[in-house]
Amino acid sequence: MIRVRVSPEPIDMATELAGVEAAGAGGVASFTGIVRADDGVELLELEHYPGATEAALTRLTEEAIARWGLLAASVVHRVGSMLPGERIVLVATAAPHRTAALDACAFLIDRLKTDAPFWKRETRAGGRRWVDARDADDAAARRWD
Amino acid sequence: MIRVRVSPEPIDMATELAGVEAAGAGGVASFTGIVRADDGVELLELEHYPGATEAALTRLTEEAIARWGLLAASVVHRVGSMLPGERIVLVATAAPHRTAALDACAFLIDRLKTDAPFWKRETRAGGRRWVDARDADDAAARRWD
Amino acid sequence: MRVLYFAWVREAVGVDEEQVAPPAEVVTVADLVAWLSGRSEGHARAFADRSRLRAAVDQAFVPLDASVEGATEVAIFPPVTGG
Amino acid sequence: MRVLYFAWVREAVGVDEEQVAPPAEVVTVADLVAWLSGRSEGHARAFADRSRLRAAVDQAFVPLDASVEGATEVAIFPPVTGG
Repeated sequence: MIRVRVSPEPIDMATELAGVEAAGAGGVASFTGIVRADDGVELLELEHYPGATEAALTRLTEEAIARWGLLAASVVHRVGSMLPGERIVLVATAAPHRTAALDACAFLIDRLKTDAPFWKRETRAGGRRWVDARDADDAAARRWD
Repeated sequence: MIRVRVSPEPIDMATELAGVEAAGAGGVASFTGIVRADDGVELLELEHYPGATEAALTRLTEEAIARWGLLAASVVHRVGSMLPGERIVLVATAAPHRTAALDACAFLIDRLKTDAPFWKRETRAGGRRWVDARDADDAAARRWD
Repeated sequence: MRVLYFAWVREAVGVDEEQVAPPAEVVTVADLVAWLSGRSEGHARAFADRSRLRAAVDQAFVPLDASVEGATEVAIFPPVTGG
Repeated sequence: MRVLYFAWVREAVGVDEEQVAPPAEVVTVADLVAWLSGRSEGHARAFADRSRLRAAVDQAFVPLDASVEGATEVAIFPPVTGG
């Protein structure tokens, strides 16, 4: 089971995880990225490259499935406007063993950050600005090469 | 926020994750152990050591919070009888950064398997038997020493 | 002293807990196990292979050579298999 | 050739996409960016610092020295920041 979705709709954890759990594996790992409530961001906007983004996420997910023998993987990324506390992204993986599920989950969120065309803009009291890419994200993605 | 629960009640993902997400962190990781549907187990029974089990899980969770600077952590373990596809255990962690959340989640599930007094019994067509401890689980737990 | 048994140890012994008053020469968990083995065939069967036993004294995991002196609760059980 | 812009590149250029017909001497993405810079002040501002630009040719990420020959869709944008 592979599921990739890019949508302005809120992410429903129960629904998304149920799809991955249904694969019958022993372990399901997930990572959820959330708009932080503690650093002054009032609004987060996510722009993407329609078509190319979905294709990049599908390639990444297929790579994770092959590399860790996953029974299911789901990548759901929200676009548009989000408030603090709202979910931006959910990655979920199912595997016979916990290490495979957790490692594949880490791989997907690390590589999604460098390989999929999304751009974040934050609104704070000081105004609205595009978020800069972080060197730490490049380094995190490279550890899977 | 710290939550430790050992109970015969089914684990509700949406409720448990909402508690951890409410901490306001940027990332939430989770691991769910599920009775496998593909290896012939018809029934799984979990026995525990009341009091000592909860104390062991609380100590582990506090260690994870201190070591990774978590904003929240939840460990929920079911006991009693479970069918294939049902959740046995849920570990969820919230941290400002994804690597901390994912590493703490891996730590908690690895160490729970060696440090908390639970015992599994499986029923298959061939009968009912206590599950043997696995050397691989000891090795996985030791990587966090 | 309260002694608790879990999993197949509990099944072999036949009870999940019992109150015992071991003699003064019972110093360690291993001594206690040896002494308990004399109580019944079930105890003897449960404790036949020490390498398969683990223990907790007052709810803390300990090796079998740990002391039970002054303990109020000792638990004897197989290696744990949760998660 | 269809050219797409995203994030602050899109804002600086002032449109999210445009149809262009670059001359034959435009071979690489970098050539295309240099040629597009002449179209307006907005283009020039968006493309002033090449080190801040990334590109995709027919929806695949490529370095700026990659060829655009035969491409139907070229996208120019800042480093990505999803997740």
